[in-house]
Amino acid sequence: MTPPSQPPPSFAISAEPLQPEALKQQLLDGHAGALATFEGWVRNHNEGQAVERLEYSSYPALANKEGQRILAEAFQKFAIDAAIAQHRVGLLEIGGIAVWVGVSAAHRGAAFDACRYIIEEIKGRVPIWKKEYYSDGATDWVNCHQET
Amino acid sequence: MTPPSQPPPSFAISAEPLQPEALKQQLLDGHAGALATFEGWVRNHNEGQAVERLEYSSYPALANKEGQRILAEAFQKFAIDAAIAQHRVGLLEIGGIAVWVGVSAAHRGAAFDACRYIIEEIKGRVPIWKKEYYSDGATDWVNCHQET
Amino acid sequence: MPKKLTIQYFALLREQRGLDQETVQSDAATAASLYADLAQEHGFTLPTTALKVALNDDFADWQSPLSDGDTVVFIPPVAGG
Amino acid sequence: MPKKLTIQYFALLREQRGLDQETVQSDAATAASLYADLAQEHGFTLPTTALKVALNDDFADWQSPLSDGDTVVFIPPVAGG
Repeated sequence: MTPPSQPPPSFAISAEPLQPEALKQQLLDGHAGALATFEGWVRNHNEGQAVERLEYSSYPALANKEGQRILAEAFQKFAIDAAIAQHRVGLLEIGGIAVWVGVSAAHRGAAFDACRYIIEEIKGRVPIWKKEYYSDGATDWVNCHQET
Repeated sequence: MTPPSQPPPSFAISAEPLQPEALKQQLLDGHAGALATFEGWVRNHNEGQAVERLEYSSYPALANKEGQRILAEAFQKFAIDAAIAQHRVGLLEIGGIAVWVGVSAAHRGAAFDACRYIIEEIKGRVPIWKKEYYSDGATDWVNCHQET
Repeated sequence: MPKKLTIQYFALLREQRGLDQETVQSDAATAASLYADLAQEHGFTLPTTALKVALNDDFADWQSPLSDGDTVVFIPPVAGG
Repeated sequence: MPKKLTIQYFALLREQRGLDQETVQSDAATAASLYADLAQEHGFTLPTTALKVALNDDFADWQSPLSDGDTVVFIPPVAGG
């Protein structure tokens, strides 16, 4: 009945396809009762344009640092047992997994809240960029439309 | 770019171990960008008592009907593409998966909201019961302590 | 005239009754009065306030009239997930 | 005295600059003025209001003074997930 020791925050940028099953196994633990996960997949459209594939790139040194900070914040804010988040970089095809977040906790409320917190913060703060390749041959860096 | 036809609500009671990976594959779809899942595992303790194993039983005719209603409500309330929920019955060991819910949607907010709605309603409304077997040999039907 | 009713038991009520299902002849007009009769006879510990009731496999009101041939299920507090 | 600064480029800025990294000699006192100089020289389209800046691999203020040997990164709007 001793609570397990808290694992270190585990954030990673991966150039290889993400492995949700293997990541989930790392969260299994006799203590936890609830697992909330989030997966982001490459969609076949964005704002009305047909997307053929996506390329994610990152600023690795700062992305890893900021990702670890986000996970550490989640442990501070919510009563959770373990959390893992990974973000893919490189070229992804439609249906590929861009991001995976999993959180285990004794109770489902904390698992959901922490999972959602982590994905929202990753999307808002971690230096990762998305370039979309459209069916008509055009490309676009998402969110970079401002002009000086 | 045609939205996929909406799949029928898919709720099931299963006497066999749940297969999260296979269920997740059923939710994959070129249209969806976000997948939120919830898994409930058998915990090794409940209210301070060491739990050896659990037995879930259901009232199948009404449990299936109510489960399908909950999924249909989720489709009404949230902009989601697909949803699956399954609940295990029978004897489960520690770490076994008691319930699995997965929701795919174009956007993550709807996926999270619907996933949480479905698990909350299942826990509150679907006629499924849990009997806990403790290390000291005692047993208990969870939530059935009221006396006449 | 007594009605023929099928009663299915689940969870704690199944343990306390010692069987899954029975057919009874009853004069009870409503599910509430049927449960009161059975609780007294078999020593069920759950009050109706903790239970729900289903008639013919759907949730029903405790005051719904019972008809000959109905299947009645008293639903203990659920605990899924 | 001019400072020697390493600048790393990512995403849209990498495309607009045409390289990943460069070392420059600059008199710019702050990251803000360094970006203004580079944007003019290379035609960067993103305004500083849309960017963040990192010094030596951590987020920094645009008005932080630059020191000789610093690594500077201008961070376009992120779009992970």
